[in-house]
Amino acid sequence: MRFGVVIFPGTWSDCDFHYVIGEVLRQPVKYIWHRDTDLRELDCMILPGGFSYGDYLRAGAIAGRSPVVEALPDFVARGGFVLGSCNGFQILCEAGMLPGALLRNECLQYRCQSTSLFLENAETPFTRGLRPGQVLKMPISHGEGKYYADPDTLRALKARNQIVFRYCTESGDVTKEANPNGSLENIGGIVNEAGTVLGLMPHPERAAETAMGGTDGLLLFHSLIGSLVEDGSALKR
Amino acid sequence: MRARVFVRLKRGILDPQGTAVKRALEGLGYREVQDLRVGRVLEMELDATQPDQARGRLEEMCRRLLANPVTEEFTVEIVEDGGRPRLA
Amino acid sequence: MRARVFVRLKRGILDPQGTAVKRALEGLGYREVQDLRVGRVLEMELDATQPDQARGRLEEMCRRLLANPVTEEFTVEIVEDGGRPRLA
Amino acid sequence: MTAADPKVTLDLALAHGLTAEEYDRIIQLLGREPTYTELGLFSALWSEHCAYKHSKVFLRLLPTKAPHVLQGPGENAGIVDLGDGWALVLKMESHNHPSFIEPFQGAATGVGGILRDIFTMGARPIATLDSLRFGDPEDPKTRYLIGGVVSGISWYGNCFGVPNVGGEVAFAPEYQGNPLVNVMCVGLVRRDRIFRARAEGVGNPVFYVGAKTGRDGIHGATMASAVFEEGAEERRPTVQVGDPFTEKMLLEACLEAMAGGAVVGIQDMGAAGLACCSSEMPSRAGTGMEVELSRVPRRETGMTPYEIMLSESQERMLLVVAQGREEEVRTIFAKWELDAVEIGRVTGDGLLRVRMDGQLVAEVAVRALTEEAPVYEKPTARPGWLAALHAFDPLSLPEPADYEAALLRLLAAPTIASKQWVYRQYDQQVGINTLVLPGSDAGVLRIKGTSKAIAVTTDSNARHVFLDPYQGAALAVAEAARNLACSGARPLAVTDCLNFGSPERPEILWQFAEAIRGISEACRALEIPVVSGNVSFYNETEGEAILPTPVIGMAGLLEDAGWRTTQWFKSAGDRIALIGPDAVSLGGSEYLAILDRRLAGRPAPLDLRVERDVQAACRAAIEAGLVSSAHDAAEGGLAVALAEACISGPEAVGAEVELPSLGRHDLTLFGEGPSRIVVSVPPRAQRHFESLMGECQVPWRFIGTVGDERLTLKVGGSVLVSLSLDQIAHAWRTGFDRYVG
Ligand SMILES: Nc1ncnc2c1ncn2[C@@H]1O[C@H](COP(=O)(O)OP(=O)(O)O)[C@@H](O)[C@H]1O
Ligand SMILES: [Mg+2]
Repeated sequence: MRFGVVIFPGTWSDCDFHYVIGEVLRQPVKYIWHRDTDLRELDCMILPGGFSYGDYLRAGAIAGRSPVVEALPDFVARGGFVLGSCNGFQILCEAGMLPGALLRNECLQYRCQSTSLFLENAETPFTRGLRPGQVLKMPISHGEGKYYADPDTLRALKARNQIVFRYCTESGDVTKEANPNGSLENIGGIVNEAGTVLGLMPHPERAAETAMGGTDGLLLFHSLIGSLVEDGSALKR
Repeated sequence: MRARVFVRLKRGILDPQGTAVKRALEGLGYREVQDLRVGRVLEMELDATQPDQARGRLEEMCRRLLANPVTEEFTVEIVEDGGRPRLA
Repeated sequence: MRARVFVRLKRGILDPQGTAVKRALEGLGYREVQDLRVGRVLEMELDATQPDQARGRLEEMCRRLLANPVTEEFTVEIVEDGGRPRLA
Repeated sequence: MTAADPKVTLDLALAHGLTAEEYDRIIQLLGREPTYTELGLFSALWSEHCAYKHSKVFLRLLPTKAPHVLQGPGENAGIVDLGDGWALVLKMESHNHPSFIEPFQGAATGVGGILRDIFTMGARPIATLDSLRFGDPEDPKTRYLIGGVVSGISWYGNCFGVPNVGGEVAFAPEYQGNPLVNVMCVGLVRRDRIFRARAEGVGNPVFYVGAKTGRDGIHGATMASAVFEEGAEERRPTVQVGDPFTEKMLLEACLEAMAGGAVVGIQDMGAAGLACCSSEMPSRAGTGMEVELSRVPRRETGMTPYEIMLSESQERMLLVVAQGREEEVRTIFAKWELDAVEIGRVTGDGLLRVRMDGQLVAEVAVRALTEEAPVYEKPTARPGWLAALHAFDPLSLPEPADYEAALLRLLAAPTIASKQWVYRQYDQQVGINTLVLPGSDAGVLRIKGTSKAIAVTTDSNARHVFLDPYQGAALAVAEAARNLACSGARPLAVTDCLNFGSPERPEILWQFAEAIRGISEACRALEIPVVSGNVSFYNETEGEAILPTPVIGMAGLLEDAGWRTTQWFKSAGDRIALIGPDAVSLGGSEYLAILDRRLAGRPAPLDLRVERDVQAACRAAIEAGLVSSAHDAAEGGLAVALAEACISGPEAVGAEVELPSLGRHDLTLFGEGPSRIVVSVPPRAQRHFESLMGECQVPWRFIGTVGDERLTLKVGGSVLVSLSLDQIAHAWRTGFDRYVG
């Protein structure tokens, strides 16, 4: 599976994703500059964490209007996958590719810590092969990760099973205490209707090696790579 | 021409920052503050001469970039050179 | 009584946020923006009846908490109930 | 000279902080009166900050050489060899005064400055650490300062994308009017890709790159001069505001330009901005430089040559570019949306020549500004106050009635309690190298593509330095090295940040001189070179100096990243051993500070040979795989170290310990002494551990066993402390937050 890791001015998880995909997963991967719009050679686009354009104005706002992001709907329509983590999730929401928005953490402070995630939806290409209700451990690192959507949108998200992760305790209870940023209903990650665009605040690339404290982040990639093979490399371009 | 764009959280969306500021003011003895919300204001100098046209452009900027339609609402004010603001 | 407090960076102080937003607007084709600075606006509902007294209290709040005297300056606007703003 | 410039007089020179003798010397060096711009240059470059005029004679004592040192003091940062083609760049800086004036921006720009010092050497920053000191934690002002400083560090580092992996936060009333904000940074560079701040190659173009110049932080002396009275508002220098986004762009652009080979030399425009770069860079290379200021990108109008030369606007660099490679540099910086403007060139005549619109405004020999800056050897005097402080015997105080209560108070003391409130606001992992996060004795980072890791720490116990600057400073070195040893690392190098009061007071200068002697002695004994550092004098308000605070930043190497060790107990059944001597004291201890609000007595003596052997023994045990945890006993003594080992890890675990009596129980539990490490040894390794300790010839003994839900401390068979893990964890976890939350 061929991955593209997008670099916006101010992105900083680009190298980490590149390393995990290339060195840990041994998959083909290349960097994509934010002005590039030719995504033909790629199967999955990664929008990494960071502070694109300093996150000045709103997190992800300026990057959400960049050429590469404007090329994503086409890419997705042709069968491509998109994974946005942290700033990448903020960008996808800002660009309207995922519903809702990410607001400043309720505690008004930045938070870098380990979190547990309750897997709600095990049917997306990113989570296929996992158990619904499985608890994954991945760290967060953000100041604006409080997910918000209006009641109608939330209802629609639930109806279509678009909520993928909720913050939970280590034992899998979705409680207020387990919510690190005040997210609506503990939401930590969602997908688009087709399930091919995943946005999540946690950092799967920081949970991809035992030395880094865990490998749960790899599960998303394994699932994604697996689903592609299962589907018989079904990317249509 | 000078203009101001106000961007604020929609009513109904919690504003923890506003709450924190209000509480801090209370702590200092300013109990008259009943409700407080924090927003952004962008003050600009525009190269434009037609207020109405400028306003149209500003509203477009807001829709395209300056405000997030999911969470925010905006108002645009034009301050004609040296003049008083005209509310939207 | 409604009031607005504007807090903005003093002139001469670098406003990285304003610079980034201006550049982003340029990128979207809005070249008429000559200068852009980003500030905060605090919109409040006050339990007060005397505009001048309220203004005095607001200015005090600004000096004590709402504005950072080293880097920021402020202006206070009182919007009498339903009325138009009165500039400071 | 431009028309608007004021006339240069002795008074104006004095207002710039120069002395009458220094002003005479300037006239002598120039052979004429300086122009206004030249006066600005001299005042900046001959300032304490740039010229180290009061500290230079003492700093010469520091050991700076070792076979693995690739760059010692004198550049923007020091460099040591890591093997496998990699080198580590390290440096620490203070931003104390700016952080007091504006805590958020002051601390943020402090981070920005130290990052530039690292990447100007060609390295990618891989970690920062922050060493902080504040006044009385009960004071609301302190809370405001901590909040601002921590969020400033958090904002800049997180936005830039560098993990914070350690630091310290301590409190003492002496910092009330003068908090300390010291930030350390380490970076990685290929050994053969190191860049230096040298203007080599006559004819090479000089490029200004990065953010635009404003009137930020221009030498405060400008304000003192009467000439600016009318229009003073506009001319007033403004606080420096950081822009971590631009810094990140600057990093990427600089590294890209360096990788391509177009860059000959590079220096960051930090203190004294362009003035500093345009004289220091040619001075190091024995060349000269000429610059045309009208080409400097500015964000304000009407700036004078004086202002442009002295502006301290952030996120800017000066580059010397290989002739013919100009376009390459422009293209790279344009890609990162940054200015890159040719403003001058390297000359061969040893002069700095500054023009504005073609008109000459300064012409000075670069050496006059740099090498020939004054150096003083001012008088030192042992402070009279020490004798009375040393005469105090802590054992003249009554023993505490309740040892459990005393331990809980210590664990909840803000200097000892968990600093999670601080570091959870910092990104700790970006770069995916962090093997040991903040919360253990040192941060540990892997070096990708090798089996190696580095460990980093900052340490200083200023109370000990105050009571005995020589030994206290040596102790800071010993403690830093011990923290590395506990983490499994061998120390490679020191970067220091020496925070003191006014050197013009003989007592303060004595503290400084003694501290340098202590650092030197300890570094020699432990064989650790000092490769970079920073001196921050004049940390006082209204004649009240801070505690002398020489902060030691240290980096060490683990040949095998698998050796990394954390401070917390892991498994029930492990035996607990104490390596190290019994010499402890309550003099200058945390116990005395918290329970008696007193700073007095004599700290326990430091034996550097024992220290070295204890550290070697700890490392040997770690490398042989014989210990599950290692933690040094510092503030709060053995009782606190044991409690931390129980509760600071991901899962709390109890311990039952029988301590050897050292006299009174408060001394046994809370006495502080150097060279002591608590380790836990799995049963399978016990025999091997015993024989290894024998070979190492260090004092050591088993003192207890890991397990259970309580911490039990016994002395001479009687139980002094028996607390549930919840009790001690609660005290330790909430102790800091209650002042800031
Ligand atoms: N300002 C800070 N920034 C980051 N980490 C910190 C800070 N202060 C303390 N820590 C972390 O908390 C832990 C305990 O600190 P401290 O008690 O000073 O340790 P030690 O005495 O072993 O040096 C260390 O891991 C340290 O890195
Ligand atoms: Mg320690």
